[in-house]
Amino acid sequence: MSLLNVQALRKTFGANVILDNFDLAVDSHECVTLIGASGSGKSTLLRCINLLEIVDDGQIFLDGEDITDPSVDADTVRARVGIVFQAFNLFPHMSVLNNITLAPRRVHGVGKDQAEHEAMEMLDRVGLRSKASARPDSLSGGQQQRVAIARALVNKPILMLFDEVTSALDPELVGEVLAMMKDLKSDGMTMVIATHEMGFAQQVSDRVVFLEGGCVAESGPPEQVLVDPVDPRTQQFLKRIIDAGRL
Amino acid sequence: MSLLNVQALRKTFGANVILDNFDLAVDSHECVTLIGASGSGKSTLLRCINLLEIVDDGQIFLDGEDITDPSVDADTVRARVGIVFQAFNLFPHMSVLNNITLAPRRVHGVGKDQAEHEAMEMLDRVGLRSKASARPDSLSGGQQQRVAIARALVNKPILMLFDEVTSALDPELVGEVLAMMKDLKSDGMTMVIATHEMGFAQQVSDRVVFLEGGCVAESGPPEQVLVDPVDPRTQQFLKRIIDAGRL
Amino acid sequence: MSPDSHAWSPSKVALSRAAYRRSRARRSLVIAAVITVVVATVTVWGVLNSTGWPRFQKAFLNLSYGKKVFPDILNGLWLNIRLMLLCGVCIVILAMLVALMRNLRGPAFFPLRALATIYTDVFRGVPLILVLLLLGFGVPSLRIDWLPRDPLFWGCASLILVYGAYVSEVFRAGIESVHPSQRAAARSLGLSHGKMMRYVVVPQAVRRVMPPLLNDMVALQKDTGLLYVLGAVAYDAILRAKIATAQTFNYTPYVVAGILFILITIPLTRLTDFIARRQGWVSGGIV
Amino acid sequence: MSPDSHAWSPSKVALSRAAYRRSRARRSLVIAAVITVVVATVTVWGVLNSTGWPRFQKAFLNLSYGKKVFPDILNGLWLNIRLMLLCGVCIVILAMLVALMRNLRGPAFFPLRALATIYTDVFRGVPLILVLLLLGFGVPSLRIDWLPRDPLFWGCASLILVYGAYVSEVFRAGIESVHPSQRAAARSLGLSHGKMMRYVVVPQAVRRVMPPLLNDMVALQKDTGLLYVLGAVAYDAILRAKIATAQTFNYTPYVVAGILFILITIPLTRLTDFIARRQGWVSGGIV
Amino acid sequence: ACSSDSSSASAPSSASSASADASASASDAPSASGSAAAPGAVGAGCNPTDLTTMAPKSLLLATSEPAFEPWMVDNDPTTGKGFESAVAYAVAEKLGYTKEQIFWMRVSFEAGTTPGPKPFDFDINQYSISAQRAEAVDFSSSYYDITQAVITVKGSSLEKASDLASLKGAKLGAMLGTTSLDAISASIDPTNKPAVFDDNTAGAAALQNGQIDGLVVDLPTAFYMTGAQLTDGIVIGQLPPTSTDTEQLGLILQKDSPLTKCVTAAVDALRADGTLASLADQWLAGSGAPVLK
Ligand SMILES: Nc1ncnc2c1ncn2[C@@H]1O[C@H](COP(=O)(O)OP(=O)(O)OP(=O)(O)O)[C@@H](O)[C@H]1O
Ligand SMILES: Nc1ncnc2c1ncn2[C@@H]1O[C@H](COP(=O)(O)OP(=O)(O)OP(=O)(O)O)[C@@H](O)[C@H]1O
Ligand SMILES: [Mg+2]
Ligand SMILES: [Mg+2]
Repeated sequence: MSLLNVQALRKTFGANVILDNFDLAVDSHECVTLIGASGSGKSTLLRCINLLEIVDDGQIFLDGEDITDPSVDADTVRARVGIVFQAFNLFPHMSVLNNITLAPRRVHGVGKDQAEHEAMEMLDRVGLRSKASARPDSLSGGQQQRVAIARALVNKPILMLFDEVTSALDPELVGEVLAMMKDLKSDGMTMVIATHEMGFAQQVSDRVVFLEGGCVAESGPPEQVLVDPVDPRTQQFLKRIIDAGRL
Repeated sequence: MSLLNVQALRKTFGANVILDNFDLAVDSHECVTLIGASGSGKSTLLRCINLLEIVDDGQIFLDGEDITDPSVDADTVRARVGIVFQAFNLFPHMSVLNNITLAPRRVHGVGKDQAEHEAMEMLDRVGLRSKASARPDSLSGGQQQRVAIARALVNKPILMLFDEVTSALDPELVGEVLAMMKDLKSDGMTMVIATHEMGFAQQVSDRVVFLEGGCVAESGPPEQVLVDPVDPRTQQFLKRIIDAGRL
Repeated sequence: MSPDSHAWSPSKVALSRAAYRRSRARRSLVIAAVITVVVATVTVWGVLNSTGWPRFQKAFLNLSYGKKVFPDILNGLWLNIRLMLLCGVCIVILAMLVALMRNLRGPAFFPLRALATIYTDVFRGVPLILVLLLLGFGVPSLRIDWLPRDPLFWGCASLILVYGAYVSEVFRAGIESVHPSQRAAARSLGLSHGKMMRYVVVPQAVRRVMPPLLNDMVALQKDTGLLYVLGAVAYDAILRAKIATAQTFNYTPYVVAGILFILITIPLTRLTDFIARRQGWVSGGIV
Repeated sequence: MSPDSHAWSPSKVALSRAAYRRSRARRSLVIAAVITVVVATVTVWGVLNSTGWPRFQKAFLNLSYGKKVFPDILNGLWLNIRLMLLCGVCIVILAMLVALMRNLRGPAFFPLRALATIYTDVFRGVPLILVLLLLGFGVPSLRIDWLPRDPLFWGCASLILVYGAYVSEVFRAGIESVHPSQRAAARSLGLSHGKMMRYVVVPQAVRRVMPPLLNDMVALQKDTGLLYVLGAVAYDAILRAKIATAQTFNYTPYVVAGILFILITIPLTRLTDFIARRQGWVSGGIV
Repeated sequence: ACSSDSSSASAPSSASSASADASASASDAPSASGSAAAPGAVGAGCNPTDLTTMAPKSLLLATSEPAFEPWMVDNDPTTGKGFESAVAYAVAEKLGYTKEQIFWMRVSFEAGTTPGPKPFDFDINQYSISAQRAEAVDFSSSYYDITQAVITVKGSSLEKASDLASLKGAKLGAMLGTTSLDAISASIDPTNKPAVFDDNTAGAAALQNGQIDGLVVDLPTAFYMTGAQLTDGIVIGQLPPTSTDTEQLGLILQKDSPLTKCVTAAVDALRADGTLASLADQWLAGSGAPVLK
């Protein structure tokens, strides 16, 4: 059974239809990459899965449960789904360490010492142990995004959503994050990743989904979608990317 | 003579020495790319050149004039130097069009009609004519960054600074921006670009400068620095990037 | 994005979700209505049956007396409004100047910053009544010929100085809440400090502090009557209520004044809310 | 980054720049000092030589009388402070609850939002004096036995209700100024609406509205004296000054009270500034 | 700057009403009209031609807003009704002014007490004369000797009180700016600090609500309040004088005003010819309350 099952999803902003009759199934331990033009609705889809938007129609099943059912407890769902955003959403009034320990302590009830211990380990993984007590505003862009990733991972979610997490990272650290995500995958993590990094998509994902016109235009293994796409729109999109020197 | 000449620059934040005895000369019509690890001071250097930070020591000459001289009119300098930031710095209370026409109208005294005409042309170039009257917050990340670029370019500066302008752009649009910047170059624009996009650096720049430990570790044409670096630190940096699949 | 012409009819599940949400909203409305009715009934019953109710009603809610004093108090309210507008404009200008002075950077501007800080400290610290007395009675008592003596002038000056100090702190909070990257972006375009403030920082700052700003304007409107202390005899709504009450020992005129004040405050509140919202964040979803 | 041990000695050009900047700062200081001295001298000279000065001095700056009333007024100030703390705590709690109620989303919370909105509109709109009279005289006149009659109780209740409405608007402004992405980030971690508010939104909101919040607390401290209107035995600094002045027609007690108020406001201001700054933006350079 | 709009009671309108009402009041106040003497009757230079008033040949009088009975009737000083209104007209007429030359303005308590230039010729508003106050303003001689009294309502714990000792433990109140407050501490020295009110309206409300046990006011006001304002009001009795001097009410003039001498002379003349006594009899009800021991 799919861990995540999006069925006939529709999401509009006013008269603007962003997602329309959108279907997507993600199996346990699968890593799916969403690609598509800017404004094609990748971020919106991830926000819908994390219940940050109310969908207009359609259903989203997480582990068999219809999470679009309004009687479902959204907080329990969100605590099981981690998300890392495109823009940096660190809490500016807290130290890096407190940013990371907030959810373990306040949602999962982990003790202060253990939460900080786990947070420090996570900071080690993103190479920022020395910045534990720094304020987010004093970090460089790349540093901030790495903290945001650590904050999501420390929550031990069953499904991780990544919204262009590497776009602000300097290339030398992309490798580290990639390795971290590969680790996560081998630990059995299910992941949905919106990205513009085609190389990243190719290396980490089991499946690439191309969004266009509010629904899935093409879906398949990266070797096929990125190298030998069937849909003419995918072909055109990839051509522009290759022209830009990104693949 | 160099259009931009940075000599023995030193910049600290408290006890934190970011740039130390830093030298860089950029000729007219030259396009220089700054690369280096996160936190190596690329953004700080660009902010110093744009007089957004007071330098501790050393001098910066723009077109032969020492712009670090405190008696220089900083606004005149800034009006001649365009900068596009890493984080989106659009003015949220203004429409996209007003964001772009602000400087022409208020700094250069261009009339409303002409400023708007030029702004619309610039929006055409970044593919956002239809968003002219939109509020920045309602744009996707990529769209916002394209507006920020248009806003800087409409100012017709003699030197352009780009701080990771493509990091939030979706790959299919990187090509467009690249083309735009190549246009700019053939128009005679001098550019300093901080980027993590090595492909981009390779294609657009005349020279690549690798920052490390507060000064220039290696500098040369992209073919040399990116393909056959001399400095061991550059070699290590590039190795990690190649591992990350970004080159 | 799919074409708008694409016809969409909600699915069964969407309809049932919408129905569920509507029923939840209805339920909470019903619960609220029931609680309101019960609380209101008990309160009203308790009040109406209290020993003192007839006397209370006569003293505070005398309808015919209220009708009688209404035109007089409305007349007074017009004075409150005019004084508020007049002083309000001066206050906003003064306060903005002070807030901008406090926001200047660099050692060269230390004296201006210090001046602005001292002004705020002093005039926010002292009771309005002292400023009124010192300016309204003290200054004329110096008998310096070329200074005006009109108590209304000095009364307005006192209100402007005191409220200016409060409002300048409000503006300062707004200005400091604008992210520094906005300043960097503006300056990098070549805008001078002044133009940056005018076009980028202040518009965002003012919008953010609309509610506390309105707070001060509402408070000002009610304080304009204090000019009475100077013998300026500003017959504002509150003084008129006081006079009427002193004659009849009936507090209904105060209630009339209160209702009138609420009636002019509400549209002001809605208007500033509307302005603030129109220029505010685009809603970030449902959370 | 280079090692910190690396010795750096400023170059000639850096030294000359620093010298230039220092000289500019010094020049502006000197200019400011000269202007201040000139203006101060002219003003003081003008005042001291005005016909009315001796009488002004006697009436407003009577040193020996000031000394005499000082202990009494200081005593009264202590009451202002205690009342401010007592009411201040209640006001902040009430205002925060109201602001949080107004911030609830979704149709199910419509009744709570409406309740909070009505409360704010009414109690911000009406003059404090009316609330004082209605609660302090009106409610006891109902003679409902189990309700307290103590004018101090009803006076504090009035202050809390009225200031609560003002402060709730201040908090609301702060809450709405937090970017929605912060809310999204908090909720996405599984924090409930309440926890999001408590740990993420409110701390940022409060910090941003520190200055207007302090405004209201400073104003409150001066308004606590109004309780005497109800005949509450609240001999605060202003009332004591008023009584002393009424006895002698000498206004020095007001000046003494004013100075004392300034003296307690200034450290409060600096403290909140310090808190706000410590938690505020990391300075974005020099612009 | 702030435009002048209602900065002072508009003289023209009060003038018209003053003339209309004054002609009516002439018959109501025979003593006032009877005492009308020839211009300058109180001494050399004390006539409308020689006196330097706010406006030539007219007298601008001030009182509070609102003015309370029995001192002024219906908050209207221009009628000559009420003790202070009648006294003011009598003083003015003694100085040789006709009713048409008399104008009224309203000022706050504070405006009467500050050292600055005063916008009126004299202020009549139950100001008690004291040496300290006289450093800031000029007083005329006394137009009324006043005593303080304690009032209460039926049902209060003071209903049956008859001596100072029984007041000691009571919750008392008085109006701000009056000598009633001093009288409480001087004569009664109560265990509870007295409540202070802005005006006697508030004091009456508190008394009626049982929030205070007794209110200290001047005797004329005491009779007025118990008679007209309070339900079941009772005058308990007068307080003994606080010092050897009796408390006296005087008109307030600007410090070192050139008018003071003449106004005092006029008041003295009115006292001497019995006008003040007869006005007091007419407007201030019974003085027959027991003096509390
Ligand atoms: N809150 C909102 N209100 C109105 N329109 C919105 C809102 N959020 C997003 N949109 C619009 O929805 C569309 C899809 O946005 P979204 O952020 O999902 O795109 P994306 O695929 O993530 O793009 P990018 O690659 O640039 O991040 C865009 O046109 C955007 O303008
Ligand atoms: N205002 C500031 N106060 C204190 N430290 C700062 C400030 N701005 C930047 N820094 C520090 O200076 C260092 C250099 O930052 P900078 O942003 O220049 O790096 P960068 O090379 O642009 O990195 P990135 O590639 O992540 O953008 C970082 O360690 C950062 O934490
Ligand atoms: Mg996106
Ligand atoms: Mg950077």
